[in-house]
Amino acid sequence: MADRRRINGPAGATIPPVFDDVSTPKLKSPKTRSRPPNTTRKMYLKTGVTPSASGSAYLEIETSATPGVSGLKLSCSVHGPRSLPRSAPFSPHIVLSTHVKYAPFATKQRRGYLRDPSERDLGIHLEAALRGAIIADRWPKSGVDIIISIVEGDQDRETSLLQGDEVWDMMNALGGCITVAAAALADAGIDCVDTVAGGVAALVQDAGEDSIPTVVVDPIPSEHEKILAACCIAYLPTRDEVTNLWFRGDLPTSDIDLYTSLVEKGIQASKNANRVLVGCLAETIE
Amino acid sequence: MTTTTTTTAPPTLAVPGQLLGPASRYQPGPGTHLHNANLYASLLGHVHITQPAQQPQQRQRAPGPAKRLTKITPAPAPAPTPPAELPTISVAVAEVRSSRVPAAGAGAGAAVASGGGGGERKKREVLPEVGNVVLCRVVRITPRQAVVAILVCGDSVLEAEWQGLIRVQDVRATEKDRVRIYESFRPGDVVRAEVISLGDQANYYLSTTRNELGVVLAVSEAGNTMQPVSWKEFRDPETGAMELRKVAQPQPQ
Amino acid sequence: MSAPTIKLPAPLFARLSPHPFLLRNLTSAADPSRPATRTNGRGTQETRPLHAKASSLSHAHGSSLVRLGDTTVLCGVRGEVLPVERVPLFRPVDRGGVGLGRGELRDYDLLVPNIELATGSAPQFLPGVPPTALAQTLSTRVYSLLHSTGMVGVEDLRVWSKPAGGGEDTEMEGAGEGQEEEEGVKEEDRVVAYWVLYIDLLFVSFDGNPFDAAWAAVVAALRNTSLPVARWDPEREMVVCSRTEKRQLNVKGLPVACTAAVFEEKELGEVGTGVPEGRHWLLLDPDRLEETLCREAITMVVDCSDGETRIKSIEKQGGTAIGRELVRGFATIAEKRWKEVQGAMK
Amino acid sequence: MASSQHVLLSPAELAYLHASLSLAPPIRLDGRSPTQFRPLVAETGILPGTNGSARICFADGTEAIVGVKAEVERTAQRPGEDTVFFEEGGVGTDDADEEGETRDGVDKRKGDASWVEMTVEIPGLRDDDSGTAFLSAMLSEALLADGEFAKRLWINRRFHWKLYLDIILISPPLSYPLPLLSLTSHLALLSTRLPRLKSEGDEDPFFDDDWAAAPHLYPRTAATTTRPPITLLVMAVGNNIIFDPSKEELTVADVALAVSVTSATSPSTLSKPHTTDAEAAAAAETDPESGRNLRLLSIRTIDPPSRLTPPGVANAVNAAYGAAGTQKATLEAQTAAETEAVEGVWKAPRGGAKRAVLGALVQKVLERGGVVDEVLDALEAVELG
Amino acid sequence: MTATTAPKAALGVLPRSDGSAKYSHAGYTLTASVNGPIEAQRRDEHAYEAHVEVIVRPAAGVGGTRERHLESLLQSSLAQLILVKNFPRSLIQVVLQIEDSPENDYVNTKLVQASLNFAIMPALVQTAILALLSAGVPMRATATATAVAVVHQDGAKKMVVDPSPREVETASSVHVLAFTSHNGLLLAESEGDFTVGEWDDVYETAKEICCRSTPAKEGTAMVLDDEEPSATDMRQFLRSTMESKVAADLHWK
Repeated sequence: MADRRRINGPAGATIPPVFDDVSTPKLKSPKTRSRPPNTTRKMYLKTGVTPSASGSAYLEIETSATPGVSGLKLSCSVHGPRSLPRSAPFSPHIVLSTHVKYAPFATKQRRGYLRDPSERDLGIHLEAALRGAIIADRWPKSGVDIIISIVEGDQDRETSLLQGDEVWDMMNALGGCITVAAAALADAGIDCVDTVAGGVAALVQDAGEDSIPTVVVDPIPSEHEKILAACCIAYLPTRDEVTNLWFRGDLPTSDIDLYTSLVEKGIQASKNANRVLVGCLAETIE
Repeated sequence: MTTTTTTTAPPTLAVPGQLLGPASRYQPGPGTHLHNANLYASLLGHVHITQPAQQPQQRQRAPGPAKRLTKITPAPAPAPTPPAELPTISVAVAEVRSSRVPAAGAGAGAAVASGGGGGERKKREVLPEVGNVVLCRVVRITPRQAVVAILVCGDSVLEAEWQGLIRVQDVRATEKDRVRIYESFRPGDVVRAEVISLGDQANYYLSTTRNELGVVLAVSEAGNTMQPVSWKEFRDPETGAMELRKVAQPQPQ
Repeated sequence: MSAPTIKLPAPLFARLSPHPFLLRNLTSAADPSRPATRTNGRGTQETRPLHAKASSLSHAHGSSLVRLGDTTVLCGVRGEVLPVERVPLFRPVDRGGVGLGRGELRDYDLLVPNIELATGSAPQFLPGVPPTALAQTLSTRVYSLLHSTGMVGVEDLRVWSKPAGGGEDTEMEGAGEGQEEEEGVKEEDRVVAYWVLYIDLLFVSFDGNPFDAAWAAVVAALRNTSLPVARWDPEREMVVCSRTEKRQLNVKGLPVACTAAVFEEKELGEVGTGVPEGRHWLLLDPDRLEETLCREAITMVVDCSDGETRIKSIEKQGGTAIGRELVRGFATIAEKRWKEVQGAMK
Repeated sequence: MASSQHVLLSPAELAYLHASLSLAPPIRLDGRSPTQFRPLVAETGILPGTNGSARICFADGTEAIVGVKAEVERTAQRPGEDTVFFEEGGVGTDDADEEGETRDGVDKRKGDASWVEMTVEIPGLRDDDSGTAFLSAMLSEALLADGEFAKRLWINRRFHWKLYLDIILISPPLSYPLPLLSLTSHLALLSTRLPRLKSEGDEDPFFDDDWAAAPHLYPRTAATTTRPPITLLVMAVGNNIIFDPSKEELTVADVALAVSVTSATSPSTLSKPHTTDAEAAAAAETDPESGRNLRLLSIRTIDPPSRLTPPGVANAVNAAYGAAGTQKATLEAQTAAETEAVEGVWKAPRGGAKRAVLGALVQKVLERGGVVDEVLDALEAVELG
Repeated sequence: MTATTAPKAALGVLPRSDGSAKYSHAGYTLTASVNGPIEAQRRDEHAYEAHVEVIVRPAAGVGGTRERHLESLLQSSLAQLILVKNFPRSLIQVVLQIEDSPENDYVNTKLVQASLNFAIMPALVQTAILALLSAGVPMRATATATAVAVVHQDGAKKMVVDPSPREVETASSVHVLAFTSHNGLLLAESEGDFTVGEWDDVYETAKEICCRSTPAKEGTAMVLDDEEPSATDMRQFLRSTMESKVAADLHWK
């Protein structure tokens, strides 16, 4: 059923361009990581991009060396504290509502305008991460909306069609969402116990099937042979607390150390992001 | 009124989560929070330290209408807060420099003041609290109450509109039984009122009992801005027609 | 005029009674020598500078970022392939033969613009709700303007069964395919598919005058759009595109939208009589506050790219303050605006 | 979301509950031990029309049924392969997630996440409700975490099984339904059988209509220990780790985790295809340790509803006791909100979970011969109808 | 040629609505129903004026973005004519059902077609006004509208009033203008490619049709009639329809 509130394309479904690989003899660069295993990509963060909002921020993660691989571009706006809708029940706290949406042109596949489950899922992860950070009881019977538009997904134009790495992309996206939302919240002047930032780490297998897996931070799926597991962590540095942990993959439970090291790396990545975040906030108030 | 200490630890600028000092030295003010015996910033902004001398900050305000209390109660017990000698430390976004906010009379000046949308940092949103004096616009009236939209709280303009309620018994202090809402407010009036309770999930409860509270800006049927002539009447300067209102006593500038 | 009973600081005044506030600002310039200034410090005829830059979205075939004061729009153009067998009642066209031109574009819906406001771009546009009437109206206006101006030629969007001869030379094996295919089946050259351009506009920040910004973004994005060279692959029976070769979309003309709102002295101004009593001001490029205070607005789209000024569209609604003379005069204002925007587009 | 539906406990009750749970050892409302699960009734094969089904009923009255249905579906080939089909309209929707694996030659079986369609129904929640989305995301994530599951649905290069997994909570969600739903779908998958394939190669598949001959989706030979994943809900109060918390317990949790584990064949063999049970069995043999080889699939923080609980107010600053109105009191109220926790006055927790606590939680779940093994054993015991 | 056919209208065709009108001209047939002032939904109620809601229903299928656009155009114009201030917090609802529109052999039959269909605008305006009149909704003025297409034929450009879809296709520019009964330009929609001069001529032609003073006042109308026999006098038409309706209503006296 076509959405009659929007201008729909032709009746017959259209096909995203199919490239003939014949003409391009394996231009896909050999999968190698362009950075040392525990350095994150450069990150650019700026507040106040949406003057009409109570608070806002824009995050951009440098596009990787490999051609055609886009970096993450996020724009976040915060509206509130605002009065709750009449229907809403009394709340002694501020009511947090998060909303993450990919722009139609953000990923290889054109995204629809309606949120799909993965986007809803992102929203919930974000909510969990932020609710731990804000001091909700400062704002009785009020609400705040946090809206993130993923202008450009962290995706490889060449390969993402051929790999089931959307999940890993989601993790990277979530990491960015958390950081940018924290900046926007601070910009909006909503009390937080700390600046929360997101970090991603992954267990990757670079040299074939039976090679020894290694742990890297801020992974780009296209730069690794195979990602065995990854985790995204929202971390409060000054309190040394984790507000959201999302692990996914396939790990033997026999050696828990693998898992712990993964989490540690995740936290390390989050700390890196946090440095950028604090720096950005500092210059906002200058 | 605010002075940033040059003496010790606390930084002049603070980022949420930043350590401000031990709870033993300061009282936590707005924009700060307490975490195991230390004070941390909870907002992004400049650090202010208020000496206890001027503790009643800008909300200068006489004790509330004691007669509202339904039962005789003991004087509030001393709160388990550090003794009042301690200075209050607070974090707030740098405010719009008052020099750029002339009275609206100076039109061109005013233009500059509010110019450029997100040009200067807007003040942080505040919530109406019990005891605040707010400015609101009347949205609809019923025989029982007037529904208003709270637009200004204290001296800070609110981003959001908060719905308020002036019940018929809170319009004026005397002859409450004689009060008629439609003789006190009309939709569109701008009213100065005081918050008397957080109210229900939707509304703050407001009162205009005190003299300086009531309608401050009213537009006549003819659509002209009217001037107050008595405690209960406005006059249209052009048509000369009188209209009934609960008029706020013009305040000495 | 009667002063309010209380002296208010400007921001409070603005919040409490915006209309008198704006009025005061416009009238306060007592001496006629100084022009009236608005609440945003601009003159009535003064527009906000427009910044357009071809932004680099790697998943879109063309994109642009347009800033008009505090209004920011992001536009992404993406092409997808529509095989003709999926077109209901498709009417074949032969190369060189006169196609249906505009009709083709319109009937097959090859241009799909959509405007998304619900991105938290302003407090009143929160996500999770269907597009507002405003968003739908804007989309429609962009759509019909795209068609009426004929900026995009359908020939750019056709994909032929044989690699186009002469016009643009396709890649080696593309041509190769063509040859042996000719020896094989003797089939005449036909349109096998169309490119459909999805033009998605995302408002990052909203501070009034959405149409001018949106339209500028569309134009800028289209001008920086280049589609991959597509060819028909007979044995796979599908359209395949070259990874390497792209072809720039050639965009005709440079239509520029210019919007103004009419601010009337009387808030409840009587309308209907040819001339509204009380003064009124034409506020060029209105911002969010002004838009809420004005009922009447005019948008004129002009294109001066080939010497003389051609008007592409006029949309005037919601009042009678703008009469014939004002429309005439507005044309010259639009011209001026066109030059500014043209400069920004370079 | 589901975890944060409003809880009707007074601040005093919350404070009491939190206190008793943070004792060592913790005292739970229903007198369970920290690691003890609520008793449950389980049965399988309750829906004759399905390939597999199960029903579980918790003691507290929450009850769920799961039905698994499989259909043969034509595989939508991808460009770059020699022939190209496109599902009509499929473009842009499911195509978002593509081939599960890209291993050349070694394994010709390819799984696709879109081959499994999971729907979760919670009474009182709209199906596009964030809570439901979260639950189904969590369950399907556990199922597909290793690229392996989807491969079981591979028939040949042109066809695959499309598996519809319908998870329905038939009672109102009295407690956070995640564990229940997970266990139920585990059983349902265990009992799921697919008709035996009779055709060869890439021809259009036809199947043996003898149901008895139909092999299980998860081979049941004693040798293989591969099992569907289970997701456990575990929370921490202070330093106490509590399994399978009831709704009330959850509302005072400092942190709550949903941990998905499965018992699989060892990693080395995982990558390689084992089409027949025998191979799989062999694989299991190669497993160094005896018993199960547990694998961690996913962990998610559940936003604990405790953050949404109303705070208690100490008398000193209670407006009802005459503190209202006066400037002094409001100031105190403000600062008092910033006092350290007063005994017996509930305060919604701020911040996140200590790193150590998180670590301990996971450790506790994964420990060999721990809760997970118990649960799996219990589920083994359920005879498949 | 459709343009020459005189407009036909009937009032009060729908017994259940406060006011209604059926109007057919230039191949278009529309029915409008007006209800109001009635109670407004909480969300779209204005504190100080009536909310005018316009709904346009296409001949087949459900309305799309194009209908929204038409609605917003009509809404902003009608809100100017109706004395909205007289009915605060109420709703005036205008529903326009398109029953028949001239076939266009070119456009393939797709229901949700977003392109703005100009030719139908005048019919919409006329029908809405008639329905409002029959509903007795107080208005400042009535309005009349017409569509004009500028067609270039063998060098010479000529203006076509009430163009057929075919002509719209081929026209170099299409214009819709609406005038109030006080000769104010209420609505102006133009599309295509034209100059200020051309627009001026269009303005003249349109005004001629919409605002010709009724013969009752001056005799000039007759002369003009000769010049342009094809064009109908919209305002005159409006008046006569109303008169006949009133006469019919009072017939029993």
